Amino acid sequence: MSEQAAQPRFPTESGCPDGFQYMHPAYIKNYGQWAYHDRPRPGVLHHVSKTGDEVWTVRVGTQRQLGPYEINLLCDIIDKYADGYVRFTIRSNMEISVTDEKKVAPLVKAFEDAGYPVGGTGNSVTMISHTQGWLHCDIPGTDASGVVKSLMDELYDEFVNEQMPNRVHITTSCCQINCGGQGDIAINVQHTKPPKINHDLVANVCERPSVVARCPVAAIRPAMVNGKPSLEVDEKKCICCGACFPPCPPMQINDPDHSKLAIWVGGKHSNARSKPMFHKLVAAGVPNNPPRWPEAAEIVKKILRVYKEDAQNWERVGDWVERIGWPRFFELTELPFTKFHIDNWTGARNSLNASTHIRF
Amino acid sequence: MSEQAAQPRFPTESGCPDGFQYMHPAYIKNYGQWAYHDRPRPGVLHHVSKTGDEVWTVRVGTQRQLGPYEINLLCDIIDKYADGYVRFTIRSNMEISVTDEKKVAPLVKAFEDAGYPVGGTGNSVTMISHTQGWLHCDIPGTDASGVVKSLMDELYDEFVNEQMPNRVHITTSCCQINCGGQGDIAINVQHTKPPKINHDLVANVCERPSVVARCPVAAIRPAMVNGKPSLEVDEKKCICCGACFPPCPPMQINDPDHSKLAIWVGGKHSNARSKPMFHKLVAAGVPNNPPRWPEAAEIVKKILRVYKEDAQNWERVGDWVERIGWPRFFELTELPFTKFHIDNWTGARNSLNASTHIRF
Amino acid sequence: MAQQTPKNPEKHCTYVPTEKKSTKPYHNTPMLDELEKGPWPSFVHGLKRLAADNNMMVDLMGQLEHSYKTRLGYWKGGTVSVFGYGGGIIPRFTELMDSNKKPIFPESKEFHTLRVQPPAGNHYTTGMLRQLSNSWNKYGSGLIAFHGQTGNIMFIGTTTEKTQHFFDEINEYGWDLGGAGPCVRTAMSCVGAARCEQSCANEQKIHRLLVNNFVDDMHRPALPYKFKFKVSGCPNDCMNSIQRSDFAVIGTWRDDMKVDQKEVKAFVAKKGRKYVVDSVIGKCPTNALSLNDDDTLSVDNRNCVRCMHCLNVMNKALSPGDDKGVTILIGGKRTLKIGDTMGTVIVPFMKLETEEDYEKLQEMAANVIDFWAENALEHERCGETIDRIGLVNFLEGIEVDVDPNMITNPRVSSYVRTDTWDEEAEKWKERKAAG
Amino acid sequence: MAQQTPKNPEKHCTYVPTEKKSTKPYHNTPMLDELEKGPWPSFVHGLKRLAADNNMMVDLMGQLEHSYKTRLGYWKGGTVSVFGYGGGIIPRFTELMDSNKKPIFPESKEFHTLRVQPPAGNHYTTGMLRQLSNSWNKYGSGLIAFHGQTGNIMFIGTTTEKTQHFFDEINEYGWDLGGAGPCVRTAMSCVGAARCEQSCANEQKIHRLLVNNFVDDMHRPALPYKFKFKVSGCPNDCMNSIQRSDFAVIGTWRDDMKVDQKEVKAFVAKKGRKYVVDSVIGKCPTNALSLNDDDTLSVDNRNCVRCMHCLNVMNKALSPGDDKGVTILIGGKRTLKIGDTMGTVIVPFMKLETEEDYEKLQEMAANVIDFWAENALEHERCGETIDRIGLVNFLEGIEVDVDPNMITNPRVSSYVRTDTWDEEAEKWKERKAAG
Ligand code: SRM
Ligand code: SRM
Ligand code: SRM
Ligand code: SRM
Ligand code: SF4
Ligand code: SF4
Ligand code: SF4
Ligand code: SF4
Ligand code: SF4
Ligand code: SF4
Ligand code: SF4
Ligand code: SF4
Repeated sequence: MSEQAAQPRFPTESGCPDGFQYMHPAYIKNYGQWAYHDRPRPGVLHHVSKTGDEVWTVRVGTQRQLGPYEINLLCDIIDKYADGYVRFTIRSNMEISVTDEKKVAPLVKAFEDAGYPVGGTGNSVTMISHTQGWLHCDIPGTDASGVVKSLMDELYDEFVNEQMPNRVHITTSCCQINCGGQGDIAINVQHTKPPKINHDLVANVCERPSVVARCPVAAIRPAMVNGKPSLEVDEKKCICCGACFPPCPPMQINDPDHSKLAIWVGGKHSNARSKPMFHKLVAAGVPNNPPRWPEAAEIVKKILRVYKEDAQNWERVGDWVERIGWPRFFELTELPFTKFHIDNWTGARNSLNASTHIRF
Repeated sequence: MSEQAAQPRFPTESGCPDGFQYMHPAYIKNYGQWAYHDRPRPGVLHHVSKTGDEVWTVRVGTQRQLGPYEINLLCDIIDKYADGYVRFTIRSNMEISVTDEKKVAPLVKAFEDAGYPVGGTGNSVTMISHTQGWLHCDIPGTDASGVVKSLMDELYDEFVNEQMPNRVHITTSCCQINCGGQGDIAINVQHTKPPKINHDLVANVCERPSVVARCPVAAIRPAMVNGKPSLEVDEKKCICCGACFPPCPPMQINDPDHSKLAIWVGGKHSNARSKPMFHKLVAAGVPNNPPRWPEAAEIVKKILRVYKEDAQNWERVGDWVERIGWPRFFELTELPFTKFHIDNWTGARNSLNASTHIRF
Repeated sequence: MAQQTPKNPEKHCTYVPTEKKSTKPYHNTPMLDELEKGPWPSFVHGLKRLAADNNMMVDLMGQLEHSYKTRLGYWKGGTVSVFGYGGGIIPRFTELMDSNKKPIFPESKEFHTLRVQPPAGNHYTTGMLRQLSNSWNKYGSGLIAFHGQTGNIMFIGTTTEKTQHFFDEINEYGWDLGGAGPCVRTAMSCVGAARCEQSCANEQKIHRLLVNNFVDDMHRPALPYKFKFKVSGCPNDCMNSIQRSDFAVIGTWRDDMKVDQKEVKAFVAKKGRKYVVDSVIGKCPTNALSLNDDDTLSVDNRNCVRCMHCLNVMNKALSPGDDKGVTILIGGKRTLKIGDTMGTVIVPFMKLETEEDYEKLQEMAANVIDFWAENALEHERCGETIDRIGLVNFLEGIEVDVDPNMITNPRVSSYVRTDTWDEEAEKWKERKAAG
Repeated sequence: MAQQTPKNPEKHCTYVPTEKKSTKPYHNTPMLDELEKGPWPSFVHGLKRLAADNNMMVDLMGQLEHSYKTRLGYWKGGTVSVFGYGGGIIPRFTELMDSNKKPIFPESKEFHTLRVQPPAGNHYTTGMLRQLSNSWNKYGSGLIAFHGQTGNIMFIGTTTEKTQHFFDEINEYGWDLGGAGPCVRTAMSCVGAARCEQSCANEQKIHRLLVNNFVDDMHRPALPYKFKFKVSGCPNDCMNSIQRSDFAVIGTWRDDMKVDQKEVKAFVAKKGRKYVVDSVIGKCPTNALSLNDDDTLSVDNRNCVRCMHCLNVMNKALSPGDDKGVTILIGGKRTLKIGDTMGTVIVPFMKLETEEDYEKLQEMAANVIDFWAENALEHERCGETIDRIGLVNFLEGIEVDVDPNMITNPRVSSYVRTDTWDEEAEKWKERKAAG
């Protein structure tokens, strides 16, 4: 044994596994044959194939981080009420397909009885895409799972119903690097103070030139601090992005009080109607307030309320704001407009109003 | 006398004269009272006031540079057939107003008999806005009056008729600085070789630091050339804009062969429909070919032909291309698309297609 | 196409006198002669008429022909001004010298241009045109450009000495020089209220108020660089002010546009519903229009961005509202150094009714010029300054509050320092509360 | 709102066993306990179930609660890998030490994550899910994330030693590590052809072809920085590929869309003309749609930009055409250093039918990675390289011809050197001639 163990095993570089091994037979049979779909109820998709085959897919919200208990709990349900096949969406929702319509209602009920919400389809607020946070990341300014859990509790009804003008994709990120990406609404960390440098450690821990190179505004200079080679930050230049922290942990960017949350609106990836758009800053200085981040939740809910009331069918949040104009957005949401909303990064000139197009 | 002459006279700093002194009485009476207008024929505007007053305005094309002969010739006509009042438009057209409709036809005829075209209104190709060129400027790569005259000869019919989808505003400029400004179609100089420096003169003629500061790509360095303080240009960096030439004439940018013309399309100042737009490069390397610049004229006419055929009512050239897409523009005009069309200046990222929006 | 032979050649733009007053023989101008052909009035006929009159223009044509042949220009600048002023003249000296450094075209070796400010709106009586022309005949080449692209009357071609005499003469009867060099430049305003139903402003008053408030800054160039005002009575912006001026004043209105439903119906009846839908409704940038089944028009004024299109097309039926004012955009210019810039909305709406209102406008202009003059680099236009220091710093410099109408969208970049978010948010709330 | 009490508490996401297998006493976690409330399934119940099972998770909860209290994270990185590989693991070591530098939460002082590639499309059998879960129970914390934002299955929390054992076990039954560090990363593809009528591509094949061609570049990080592939079957881009991948492959079609007029009429009948006009016709970005009086639909396919909107809304009536293929965009990424970038169209349309077609795709990917690897600065994403050297130089580097579909508009800046215009124009003409 120990001998064997001593023998290192060479990996089989099999790469990305073939999905067909685990795919629902109806998917395989109708691969590339699908004709259309509809949604008999929130959380259920009904796809019809050119072959005449049909599948009903139940979408179930999860907490993304699963342990053996819930994996078995969910698999038991899938084995008992469905066909033993499941896929995950990009938003950590499970999708369980059945070929027999009669199976849908019991399946839905089984999940709901086990406390798992069925929804997230169509014009609902689907599961928030989240990141690692304090649970695992080495640079987080806040948590991820906790923020998502708090928000999804607040948005539960919007997940299990389809009452929004169009689908709403919310993202969160636990640092400014933003692994969560762009979203209709994005809640991201926004630092407000330059890094506090632990000069004793820099020399040993950091490759100084590459840290210097990492700064988007060239605010970092190599320097000798009390005899040791270290780094110093021009605090006038520094925009507190935290980019120097991952390559150099002694550049402490995180601060319990000064690492705030910012809320961004109107990110869009799809090419539907408008081209893809980046999200835009609407609120910053939001307290990073565990365990439930109520201030952030309030703003998100306010924005969703206004969007729900004012947007037209099929307008994503970004489409809607483009139509009514940003001044109206701030008016309706009663969010303050500040100098921080005016972009000053490369190409910012394109974001200035160079016309008399004004809504009065 | 001579004594007096010796006495310098102090200027009266009267500034911009009061227009009301020279204004047509009907303009004064109805100032701010106008209700609407129409165009009984190309080159004639008919404005109606809330007071019930009406004026007919005849728009006449001129060569902009006028001498006593034509000033008197035109004034005689205006005195005889109109009311003795005239104004000039921003495009060097004359506008002569009368309050009696019966006067319009004779007035028009008088101008036409004297060889002055009546037109330039509404959806016509109006007078090209031109600049100084070889006649007077100190930095021109080509002439202005000659280019305009040649083009207007070609576009004469489009001036005296209203057959375009919307008004067409053409501009020309005799160097890359482009005093003519943006246009639906703009014909500008585009240099293709870095300046040849006359090192003997630099020291005496040029304030070297301000020349260095003028270069948009920081390609100019102070240098000693055969013992004299001069300037040198990094020809890899230089984009041949000619900006260093006005402050430092020894930096000869103009070249009979390498100073070419470029044609730009889709500039728009008005806020009608779309916001104001800059014009975009469509053709370069066009020979600077006096006295009639036929190659440039060909391209301009081709673009106008396609615009006339393909655009919808009220679409300016820029609006039209935005609707059909640039790939289609190059297809229809058969102008070559090259790497030079891809912008690489600050903010150019915004001009890249970051979507799957493609017309096949 | 060729110009048909005129009925009355003596009274025709192609006329060139056979009689020659000028003493110097004509130069051969084969290339320029080509430009006598064609239907458009030819500047060459004009030049020839002047050459028949004076030697300066004989030689000018010689140099111009030479430029056509060699495809090069031969003028250089210099310094010429009238007594008491530092600018307003564009001096030109010939560079074409023979082997012994003597001008090849001596009669036009000096060929300066005076930039003279026209009346706001470019209005003239024939009498005044003749008078100006006569003065220029006395002291200059006789050639006048109506007008330069910045709006000046350009009196093209005279000597240093005669420059002063000409200025003295026309200054006596009410004309003043415009700008050249790093100074406030001659302004432009559209015909506007004088003859345009779209006008939402008193262009005459705004134009003269702004520019005549800075005569000193115009006549004695001492600014970082040129500064241009342009005034358009409505968003059609016939003066190209957003892209071609540092300080653009554009008329607009705040209340609902006026709709004469009777005229709407008449228009629909005349043009047909399809035309109205395709050319009006469908071309509104914000879909703020809809054509009702009874051929009347509904306007969503809340989403109308005052683009003017529908008012342009349905000119008789639609008009601007009553609550008129202006939008001010700052920083437009051409390419140099950083690439073209357009003006940015700095004042979304300013009422211009009372004298106090107009004073506010004057103050705004003065603040902008002062801040820019103090903070700009040499040869830096206002738009370049804004681009370099950022709009926010510029606004703080001229003491204007931020407003969402200044931008098309809020920042997409997270690279910003928001330490003082709460204070800034407070300011906004206070302003809202104040209303 | 509160979670209603479950009928069967033993089979409910809120269940926490009373029986405790783990030997170490629980830490107080008042803040985390707050997150047990509310209707959404709580990760805290999950953590507590695991804490009941093993000591590592007892201490993990201790450290996490401490983070909640102090609002700071306490993990640092390091280097851990499995034999033969250089990446795929995110090592974590606790930073919380007591006065004598001993870990305050020793049981979870090592808490590494393995990134394991899921099958394309994230398809599983319950059997396989249970098997993976069992393996992880043996060697790790038991906690698995389905899935990370780049698409990996993340097996969260184990020690350096057990990392190898776990990998060996799952690698035996067909699972391999994904990417971490400067390497080709795990790819993502949408459900697509497997269950979506909009799919214009074989996402399964494209996904695996691309990423499995670079296993070496994935497992032995040696690139300037991360490189991500994402595959979406249509322009709805359910994989966010344009903004979140360096190399986005998106299905589209070249011929006319398919219109089932019978279904169009049915849709109009069901929804009403007004809905169709407002929600479909009026929302087409290029006005390429019109609803005929007989309730059929006309499509101007020449101006349709394949945005998908009308196909999304009138799902049963409208479908993509037959001449399917993909558009490739390169250079999307998040904010670091130059601000967010989106991918740029590099290949407007690529047919993917024959094996040769797929090889071309592979070559394209290889060329891009080679050129980027050779020319990028350290820690520079492909999009940053393009931004730094300019699109044109990038295209020349990967030997792709310029195409007007790569831009939204030609240059507005005159700052360009066009010496070789004629040659470049020739190239275009030749390509056009060649067709
Ligand atoms: C399952 C999933 C793909 C996957 O393999 O994981 C998926 C599946 C479908 N998407 Fe998606 N989308 C999925 C993530 C996305 C994303 C990415 C994301 O969520 O982060 C986007 C881009 C979001 C953005 O633009 O920011 C996305 C943009 C769309 C759109 C375009 C919506 C729009 O109008 O902009 C459609 C079209 C539509 O809504 O009919 C669409 C449509 C669909 C359809 C209806 C396609 C079809 O006919 O089957 C699928 C059912 C969705 C539903 O909820 O009704 N899907 N879809 C993803 C489910 C995520 C979830 O659990 O909520
Ligand atoms: C785990 C994950 C978040 C999650 O919980 O889902 C994640 C976690 C980290 N990301 Fe990320 N990123 C994750 C998806 C993303 C995405 C989304 C995507 O891939 O679609 C992005 C945006 C897209 C992109 O690639 O730009 C993303 C953009 C970043 C960046 C910024 C890159 C940039 O060029 O701007 C960094 C910083 C860096 O790479 O230096 C980063 C760095 C990190 C690091 C390695 C932090 C660090 O530098 O030490 C995080 C490790 C956390 C941990 O302890 O596990 N992560 N990261 C995601 C990867 C899981 C997986 O493999 O499936
Ligand atoms: C006389 C003049 C103003 C002046 O004081 O000099 C003027 C006068 C009028 N303009 Fe203008 N525009 C004049 C230069 C301009 C310019 C500037 C230029 O030509 O360089 C523009 C901006 C051009 C651009 O966008 O690049 C301009 C953009 C417009 C527009 C917007 C057109 C559009 O759809 O984009 C209108 C509206 C319209 O066409 O009904 C307009 C409309 C008008 C109207 C109809 C206003 C009115 O109701 O009286 C005037 C009669 C014009 C006609 O030809 O029918 N005028 N107009 C200028 C005549 C120039 C000429 O001789 O041709
Ligand atoms: C005369 C005129 C062209 C014409 O024939 O109409 C003209 C002629 C010259 N312009 Fe201009 N510009 C003229 C209107 C413009 C305009 C149009 C406008 O004002 O609306 C522009 C674009 C708008 C703007 O201001 O940017 C313009 C942008 C320039 C520039 C580029 C400025 C920039 O920041 O990019 C220069 C170069 C400079 O100033 O250094 C320039 C420089 C010049 C100089 C002084 C060349 C030089 O630097 O030595 C030219 C003198 C020619 C001469 O011998 O008379 N001229 N110039 C126009 C002034 C006549 C007048 O006063 O009415
Ligand atoms: S967003 Fe930041 S903190 Fe959160 S996982 Fe990504 S890198 Fe870590
Ligand atoms: S926080 Fe960002 S801006 Fe500040 S020094 Fe670090 S990298 Fe530079
Ligand atoms: S465009 Fe250039 S050459 Fe022509 S007048 Fe203006 S500055 Fe002189
Ligand atoms: S031509 Fe332009 S780019 Fe070249 S040196 Fe002169 S100013 Fe610089
Ligand atoms: S800018 Fe407006 S007001 Fe002035 S002339 Fe043009 S249309 Fe009339
Ligand atoms: S003015 Fe322009 S924006 Fe306003 S309604 Fe008319 S077309 Fe629409
Ligand atoms: S990207 Fe297109 S093909 Fe893929 S799942 Fe989404 S809608 Fe279907
Ligand atoms: S797919 Fe998009 S662009 Fe094409 S017709 Fe439909 S809505 Fe219009």
